[in-house]
Amino acid sequence: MDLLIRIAGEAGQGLQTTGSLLAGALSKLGVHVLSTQSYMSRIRGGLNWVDLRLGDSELTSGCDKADLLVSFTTVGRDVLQGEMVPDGIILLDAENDDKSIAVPFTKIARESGGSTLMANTVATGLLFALLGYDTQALLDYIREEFAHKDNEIINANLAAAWAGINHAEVMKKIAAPRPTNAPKSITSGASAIALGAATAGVKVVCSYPMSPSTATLAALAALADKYHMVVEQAEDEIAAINMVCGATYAGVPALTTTSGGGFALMVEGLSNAGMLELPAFIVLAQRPGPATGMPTRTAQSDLQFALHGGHGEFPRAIFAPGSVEQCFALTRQALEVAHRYQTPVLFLTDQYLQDMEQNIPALDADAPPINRHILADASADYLRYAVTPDGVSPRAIPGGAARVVMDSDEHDSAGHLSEDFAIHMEQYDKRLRKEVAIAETALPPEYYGPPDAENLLIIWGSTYGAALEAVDRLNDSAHSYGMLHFTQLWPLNLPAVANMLAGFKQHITIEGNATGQFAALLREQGLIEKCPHIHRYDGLAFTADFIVDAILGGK
Amino acid sequence: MDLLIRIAGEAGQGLQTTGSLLAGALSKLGVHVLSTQSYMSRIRGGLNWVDLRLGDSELTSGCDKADLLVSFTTVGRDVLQGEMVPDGIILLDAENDDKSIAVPFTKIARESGGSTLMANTVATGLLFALLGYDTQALLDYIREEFAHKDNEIINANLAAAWAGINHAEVMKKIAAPRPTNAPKSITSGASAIALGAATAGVKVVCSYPMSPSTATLAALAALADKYHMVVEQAEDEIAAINMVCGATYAGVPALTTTSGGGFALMVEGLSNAGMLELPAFIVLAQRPGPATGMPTRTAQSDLQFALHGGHGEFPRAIFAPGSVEQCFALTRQALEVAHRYQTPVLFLTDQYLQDMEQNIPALDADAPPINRHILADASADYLRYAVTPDGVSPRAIPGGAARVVMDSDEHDSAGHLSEDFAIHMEQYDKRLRKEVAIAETALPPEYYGPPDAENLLIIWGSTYGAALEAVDRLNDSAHSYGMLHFTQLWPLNLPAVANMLAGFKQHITIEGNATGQFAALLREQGLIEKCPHIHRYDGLAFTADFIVDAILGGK
Amino acid sequence: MICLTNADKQPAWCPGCGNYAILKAFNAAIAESGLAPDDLVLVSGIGQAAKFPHYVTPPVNIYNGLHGRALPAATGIKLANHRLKVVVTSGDGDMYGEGGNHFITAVRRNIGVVAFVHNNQVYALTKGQASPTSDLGFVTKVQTHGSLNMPFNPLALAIVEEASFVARSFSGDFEHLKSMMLAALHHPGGFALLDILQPCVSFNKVNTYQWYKEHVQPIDPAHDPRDKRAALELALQWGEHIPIGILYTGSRPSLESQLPALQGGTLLEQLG
Amino acid sequence: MICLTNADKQPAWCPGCGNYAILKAFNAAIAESGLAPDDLVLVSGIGQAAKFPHYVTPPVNIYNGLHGRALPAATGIKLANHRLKVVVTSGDGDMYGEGGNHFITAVRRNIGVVAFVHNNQVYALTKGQASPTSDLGFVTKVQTHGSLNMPFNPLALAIVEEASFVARSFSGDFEHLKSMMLAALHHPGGFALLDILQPCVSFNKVNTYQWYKEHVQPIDPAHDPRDKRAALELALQWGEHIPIGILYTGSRPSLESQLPALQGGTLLEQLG
Ligand SMILES: Cc1ncc(C[n+]2csc(CCOP(=O)(O)OP(=O)(O)O)c2C)c(N)n1
Ligand SMILES: Cc1ncc(C[n+]2csc(CCOP(=O)(O)OP(=O)(O)O)c2C)c(N)n1
Ligand code: SF4
Ligand code: SF4
Ligand SMILES: [Mg+2]
Ligand SMILES: [Mg+2]
Repeated sequence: MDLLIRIAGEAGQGLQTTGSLLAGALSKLGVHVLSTQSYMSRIRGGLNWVDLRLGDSELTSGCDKADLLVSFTTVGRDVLQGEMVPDGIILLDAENDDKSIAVPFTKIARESGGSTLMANTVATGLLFALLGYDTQALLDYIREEFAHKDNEIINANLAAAWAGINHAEVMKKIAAPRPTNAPKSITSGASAIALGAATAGVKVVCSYPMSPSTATLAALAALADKYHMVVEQAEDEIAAINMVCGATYAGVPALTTTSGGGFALMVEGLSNAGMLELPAFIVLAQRPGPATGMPTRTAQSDLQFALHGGHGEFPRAIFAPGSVEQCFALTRQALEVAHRYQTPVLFLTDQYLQDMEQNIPALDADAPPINRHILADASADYLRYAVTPDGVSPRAIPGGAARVVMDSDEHDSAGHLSEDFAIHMEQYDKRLRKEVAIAETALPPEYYGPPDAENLLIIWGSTYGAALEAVDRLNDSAHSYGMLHFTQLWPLNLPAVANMLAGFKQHITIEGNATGQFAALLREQGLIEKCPHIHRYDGLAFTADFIVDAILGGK
Repeated sequence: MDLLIRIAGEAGQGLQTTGSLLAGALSKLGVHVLSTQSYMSRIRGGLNWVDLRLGDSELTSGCDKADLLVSFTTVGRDVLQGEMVPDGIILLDAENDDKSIAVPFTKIARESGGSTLMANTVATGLLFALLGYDTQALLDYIREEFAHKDNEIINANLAAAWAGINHAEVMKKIAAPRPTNAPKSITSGASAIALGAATAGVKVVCSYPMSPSTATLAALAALADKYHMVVEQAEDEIAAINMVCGATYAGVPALTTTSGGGFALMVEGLSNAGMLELPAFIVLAQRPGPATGMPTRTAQSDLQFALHGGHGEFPRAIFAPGSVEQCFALTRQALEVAHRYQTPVLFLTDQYLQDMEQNIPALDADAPPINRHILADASADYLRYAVTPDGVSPRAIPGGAARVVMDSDEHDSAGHLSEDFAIHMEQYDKRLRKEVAIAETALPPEYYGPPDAENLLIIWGSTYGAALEAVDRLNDSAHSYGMLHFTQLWPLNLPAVANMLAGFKQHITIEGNATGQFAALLREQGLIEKCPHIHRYDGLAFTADFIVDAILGGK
Repeated sequence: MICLTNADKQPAWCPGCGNYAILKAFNAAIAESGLAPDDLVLVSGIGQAAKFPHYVTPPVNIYNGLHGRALPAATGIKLANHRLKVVVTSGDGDMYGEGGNHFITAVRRNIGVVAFVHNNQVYALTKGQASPTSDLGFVTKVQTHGSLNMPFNPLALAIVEEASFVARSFSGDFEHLKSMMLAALHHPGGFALLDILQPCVSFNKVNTYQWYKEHVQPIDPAHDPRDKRAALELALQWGEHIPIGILYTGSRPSLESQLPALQGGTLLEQLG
Repeated sequence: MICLTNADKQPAWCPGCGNYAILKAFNAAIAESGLAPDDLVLVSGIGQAAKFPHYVTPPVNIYNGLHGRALPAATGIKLANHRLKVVVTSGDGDMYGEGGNHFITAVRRNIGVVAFVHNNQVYALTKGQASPTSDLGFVTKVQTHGSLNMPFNPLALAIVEEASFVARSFSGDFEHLKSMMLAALHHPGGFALLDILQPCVSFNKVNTYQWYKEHVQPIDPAHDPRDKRAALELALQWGEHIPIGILYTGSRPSLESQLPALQGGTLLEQLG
């Protein structure tokens, strides 16, 4: 079974604390937990919510309707009460209320001797008890988490949790998933990317803050001391990408994090990395555009821009992870591709996946650095852009006998500016051959579903979890659905993909945008025809509910 | 008949003066003239050339092989002698030479009392005489052109021209196209765009210099006093596009000129114009990339970037003229579209077309300004983003009773920031509906060729002239070719285009890039299948020779 | 669909934020200024401060564009219709960080735009990273060891690059702020910069209301703002005393007064 | 296919261009400096000046990137391997125009990069438009009525924003230029700016070799470069006399000396 707890209130009310405490303590117990965030672009006030999904087996995504809503504000209750499962339970921070169950969290917090903000801790205690979990586990967890704080604070929190636990005694208990042997390590998409990059050997991070990419930037900053990284805030996104170009020229893996508007400022630099053949790495955390759009919401609407951003023609690779675990592994693989083929790589996430937290098996913090494919001992006659069959020239870095010469103008094989037409075409072809080479070793999409499914859902990136669940539910109700999930979006291994797309009665593309950007790519490549599609572009992430409803016509 | 004269030499040797004098004087006489420019990215030295094609009927493009090469340097002769028609004639500025006809232009200039630079004028005199044109016409033209200069300069030039004419007496004459009633007005693509914009009512021009777009910028600056335009050099391209956004917000048509790298810096602003619904107009003069690439050469390799540049999804229209005359008319049409649908418009030219000069019927310098579709007398309850069936909201501008409110965040119909999901989707859909509306009235592509042609050449933008000639030549040799030329590249009127593409045995796409960018768009839209293609991406423009050779396998 | 309209309360600022005081002073200054709201355009970028135009009463024309790009947009508006009063009101990150190049250029161009910079020495909307004006050592989740960059001195830059009006005020001093706003709004020609010290209660725990209050010091009335050296001297002060008031006024003609195309009226008028 | 190799003669500069003299001084300065060419990286943007690295002898490592972006690229290189000597050599348009925001920030960040700005007061490669340092009234095909923007003062900006080394020289004075280059190259810590007045014979007919020659004036040896006020005074001079020499040296530690991650060696070394 699974259960969705939605904790709602204003920005600044500490909803994330409630969410984190609960998620941490429950995962310690062995419950499967997956949390997602919905928040507004403001620091105080408004209406935010944290969704905590609990399960007795692995969870892959959030869901639309809550089983249990805990709202710290009346507005939250009013706005979200329409998004409950039938018979869902609503707890409102109030002394009495006729539309929902009143629980005076704030009052209890004050009475237990704490501040108003401790209402969060009260709620965790109450929920733990209400759901029938071992409350001792919560208290232990609080002690652990607050260990580095003053005794006073620890005790106040314990008191608040106790007060919540006590208050639950008189309330009707709620059935909840029982603990199993779920993994213990709570990790967000943003921090999994950061750890992937840090272990891979990224040592320079240059970014300009921008939601929702800042979560990865902050996670990298938190790892900087341990992994000896320089995390430098750039004066703007143009500086960020050009700093990354400089660092990679000097031989050090480097990346930048940004979102759509910042990426827009980077595309000249992207083209530069293509020309200089540098493994520049851009984490592009998507949010709805155009322009400033909705800074705190999610989208998959920058794919075509990622594919074609930057002037002129040059090779690039594009990846988009589908889960927290993929965030880690795919970051490392994508960095490897960037270095092996000496070309820029775009790594597409979105607000949904950046902020998603899940208990997963601990990521390998000591995973080995990637191969940077650097030629040691290059000599004085070294040619940076030697023409080779696969277009990849041996890569030396400055500091030795070889002169490493790069020019954003068209250049000869030595790297010096050249205006000769034949040299231009030779280098042009050489660069484009690398994209062919990348395609040959491209990651194939992952198929999930019965081997003989009639209908194929085609998805990419963060829709993974919702689609997995949707496929199961669709097949439960006697339908025949499979799904094909792409994590490498470009270049594609055309024969392999064509093969996997073949043999279905129907293709259905599912994308978090309005125009069907990945579908357009597949059509352009001759891989699919015009086909039915499911688009979500309100700013929220796909859920299994959304997909199933769209397919079965429930919406 | 037609004749190609190629004038070659170093940058700084005044080749353009020779070209302009000849073109001007010949067009006065009634000869059809078309000139194109090939130059390196340097101010002095190197090897540049001007091609002057003369004809007794209308000309539409340059060509590869010269009939007559005049080179002011030995290097020029050496490099370009391979690009002659059989029996082509080469004149070298030298006292004697065994590989070509030596004509000591510089020495003659000095002896006639002028400076070395006057070698150009000597050459014009000599060529005029050699080709059997009425030399009095040249002398009259020189008098006219230099009228505003000192008498001394006029006389020196006349003397130099005379010296050239005299020198020709002993030389063998060359058959050349006879004067007809060719139009008299020599115009470049760049200046036709400028005049189109100035007459249309553009009053603010904000640009950062970048080859090859600077030609349009300078042409606009030259028209600024007459048309009361403010031409402001921006601190960078980001400023340029945002200044354009500001000016159009205030109700004044505005544009910016740039090339690939500068456009890359503008795409955030492009997305902003999409969100704010501003008729921002960008002249994107293409050159080969990536990065700095080949700044003085031509390309058609920024189409997919133009289509997808900018984050998020928003409507845009893309145009690309095919000839000098289209530069004028299409600029005006494209500005009209920008204002009618309140959305950014990209106008794609390239180095080839920017610099191409041709004698055409005089453009209408008094053509009326376009309709800016501005709502007069909007009242205090005005809603900038009122939701309408075609997505176009009545447009008021600040300065009256209405408050004109725009926000790059998602906004409600009044223009104020809104984080509501339903409002987001409503405005999102409204914006995208405009693209549907633009498609409905999109300019159809132009068909040229026999009605029953079997093979269709699909081309866009500046390939027009070369393709026209190629079609004629292909059909002369008993083949069956037609061509479809697109000047509106996006959005397309799908049924209309599908109709025009139907009924051919074969489609062949012809593009000045390596990856087939327009073909990809047509495939994505389900308009064509994978088909043969002709790509040129060495930095030079298509010619009829190139196309015919590619098709008939001559290359 | 979830409807957030009721949750989207205005202004979107934290209780206690210095922006409220700036808003109050601005509303008062506009009321006193005699400027017609019809002809007033507020231009901003993105940030907490940049939301300001939406809250001004009575309502004004608003161009709330991209992060960092308020000045070029304002310049375009002013060129198109120089009868409009164009006021930029945005944050320190917006104007001095992302928009740094435009800031230098607005000064050099001397475009007739008034700029009010809400300087809270932090990137607030993105949850508290160092801004160009953050103090050395300012610790954040990105600057985990404290900011290492020399704080940007916008006033000194504006003076050495010959701005025509350079002033500073503090959100905590209503009368001073209002008078500075009025002086900037009435400055006869060219670019006017008013840097406004603004406490951010959520992300700047160093330069608090109290801290500013203790450090700001009105400029000696004897100071002659036409004296560039003296103005520079004031601009270089940041520490025990932070001078507030008008530091410098130059005498360059505004850009719009020099453009030939504008001599026959605004471009908008010329379009008919 | 037409082969342009023989036509593509190096350097791509006009006869008489001031860049030749800068090249000569640079080659000499490097030879004298004792810097190992293996560890020298020249970084440039785009422009006539930006082609400079390709012509240096003996050859060096080169990163010739985008127009305006030399400083961030150089910063990235220095962060990755701070044992490299990273020298930016680019034009006034590149460094003060398109790259204006990076210029301010390089100063504030105090990254250990040496910047030689070939200041010809014009955009030469694009055929002669006004640059940020062009004189008022400078007429071009775009500035048909002459430039209206106050010329940018890079030295004054660098001083007020606390650069650690600020100097000016003139391409026409070999010994002075070489000595300034050496001083900048040997500056112990942080960002070093050397602005080099460079005649452009093709597009700047105002600030010619002769003009510069008549106006430049070596700074009085008695000037103490640690005296910020005096340095500023010099930086504000531009007219009858244009001071050349070292205007200012500050004492801030370089960025790289303060970064915890670099204490165990360069990042490159730490990668093994
Ligand atoms: C191109 C771009 N980069 C980054 C952002 C993210 N962003 C939004 S506001 C902001 C900083 C705002 O700081 P400031 O201007 O000081 O305003 P404050 O919030 O402090 O009032 C940033 C970095 C963005 N919107 N656009
Ligand atoms: C993004 C971008 N914008 C514009 C250009 C065109 N461009 C090339 S060089 C240059 C100006 C160069 O001026 P400066 O740096 O002073 O160098 P100079 O040629 O005078 O030595 C410009 C505008 C470009 N290459 N890239
Ligand atoms: S975060 Fe800071 S600047 Fe933003 S509203 Fe809150 S206090 Fe004001
Ligand atoms: S154009 Fe000017 S800067 Fe460029 S090479 Fe010629 S003289 Fe030198
Ligand atoms: Mg701020
Ligand atoms: Mg210059």
